[in-house]
Amino acid sequence: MPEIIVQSDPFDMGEMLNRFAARQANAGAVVSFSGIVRDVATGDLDAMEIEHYPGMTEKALAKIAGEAMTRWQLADAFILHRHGRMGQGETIMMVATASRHRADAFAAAEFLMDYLKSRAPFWKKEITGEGAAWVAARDEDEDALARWQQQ
Amino acid sequence: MPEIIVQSDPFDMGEMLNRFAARQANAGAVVSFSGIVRDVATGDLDAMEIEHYPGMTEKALAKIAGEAMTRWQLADAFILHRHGRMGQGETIMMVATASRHRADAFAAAEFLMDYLKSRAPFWKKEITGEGAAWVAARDEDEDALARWQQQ
Amino acid sequence: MIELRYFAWLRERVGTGHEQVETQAATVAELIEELKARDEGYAFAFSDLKAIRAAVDQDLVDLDAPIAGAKEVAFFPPMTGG
Amino acid sequence: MIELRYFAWLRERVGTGHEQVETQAATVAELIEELKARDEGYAFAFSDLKAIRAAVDQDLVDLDAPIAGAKEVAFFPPMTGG
Repeated sequence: MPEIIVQSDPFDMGEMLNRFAARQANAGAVVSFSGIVRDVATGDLDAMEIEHYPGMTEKALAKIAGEAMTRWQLADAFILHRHGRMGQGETIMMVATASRHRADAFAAAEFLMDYLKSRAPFWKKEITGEGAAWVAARDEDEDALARWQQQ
Repeated sequence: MPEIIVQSDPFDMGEMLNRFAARQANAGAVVSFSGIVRDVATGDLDAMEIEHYPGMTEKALAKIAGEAMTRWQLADAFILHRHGRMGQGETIMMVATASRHRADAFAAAEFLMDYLKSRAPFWKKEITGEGAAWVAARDEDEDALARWQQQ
Repeated sequence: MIELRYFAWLRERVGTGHEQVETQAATVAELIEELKARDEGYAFAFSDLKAIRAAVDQDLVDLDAPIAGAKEVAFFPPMTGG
Repeated sequence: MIELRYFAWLRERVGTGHEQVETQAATVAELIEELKARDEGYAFAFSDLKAIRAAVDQDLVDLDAPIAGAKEVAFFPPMTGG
């Protein structure tokens, strides 16, 4: 069963990777993705705030992870996503996949990210010197999703 | 400049991931791949031994990492590969990539792995209850490489 | 009675995160029309339907989805996770 | 004099990891022919050329690559890193 964690507290990506890898008895390939708060183009990001939909969030992430487990030969999958306020350089979220086959581990991790980006109920707001602004969804994130639907 | 490490000592993949991520000032996407010694089909793996070509190894890894840096918009790349004897569950190697764009981080990490598998001078030997046997190169690893050459 | 929930800028424009409503609407789209008819705030919040996503009982749905028997309908802008 | 290096099962079959040779060979493939002519051990080690990879001065090359001026030529089976 994939592990899903939704929390506001900071977390240590290295510790999470080690924890995930340690429980893979026989999957030689482990892939991780971590998303980190980066500055805005104007260079004055104070913080990022992430709103989510408690209840639906966990449900949506479990569904996405379950779908990855059936599409690829995965031994395990892991999703951790934060909500609330976080500063530059803090880790926003992380996914990890484990498989006997590196191609499956890579594809599944990328699939999880593409779905997370535009199908899990999170909304990012950037707080800068200018004020607060909701991050707009990007067409290229929808395009990234489309390729998984064609298969 | 990508960091390349070739060593026989064990390493902590989580610590390496944290160290790599910490030096990314402005790349929001970090991807890692870790390879772990897994059991053989017959279930009696005692150890894996990796021979390499000192001198050429570092050179080949630096070349592969440099190529990834020019092909994709990468902020940084990291390769660590062990040689010598290691037991089941030990981490053999790791690559990490950082980018502003998750698609670039994923593609570059997969490219590094595909090149590492069949173009870096490492040779694996499995030590089992039956004796020692060199791991055969797999056609699918050559196929995985071919897709990068078409681009 | 159906529980309505609003998130992100839709919540800010509507002015509340949740409310309970009685509705005759058969679909999400009909419910949106009822809400828009209420006042200018709702009309503005829902003015661009391409920017509206909806969930019925915490499952993402198209706007033409039925809401019969639903306990909770949520409205929000396109998601920006990850 | 060129330094020859052997790795993995090629090293085991040849019976040494490195040696120095004088050669008239112009290419890697010609050098292999010279080595095969030495004795049965070398002939066996290099019997399947599809399974032989070579590096000249630590750069991977095709078997028809020239070796003029090379300090070091290495032979090994297909690599299995990662």
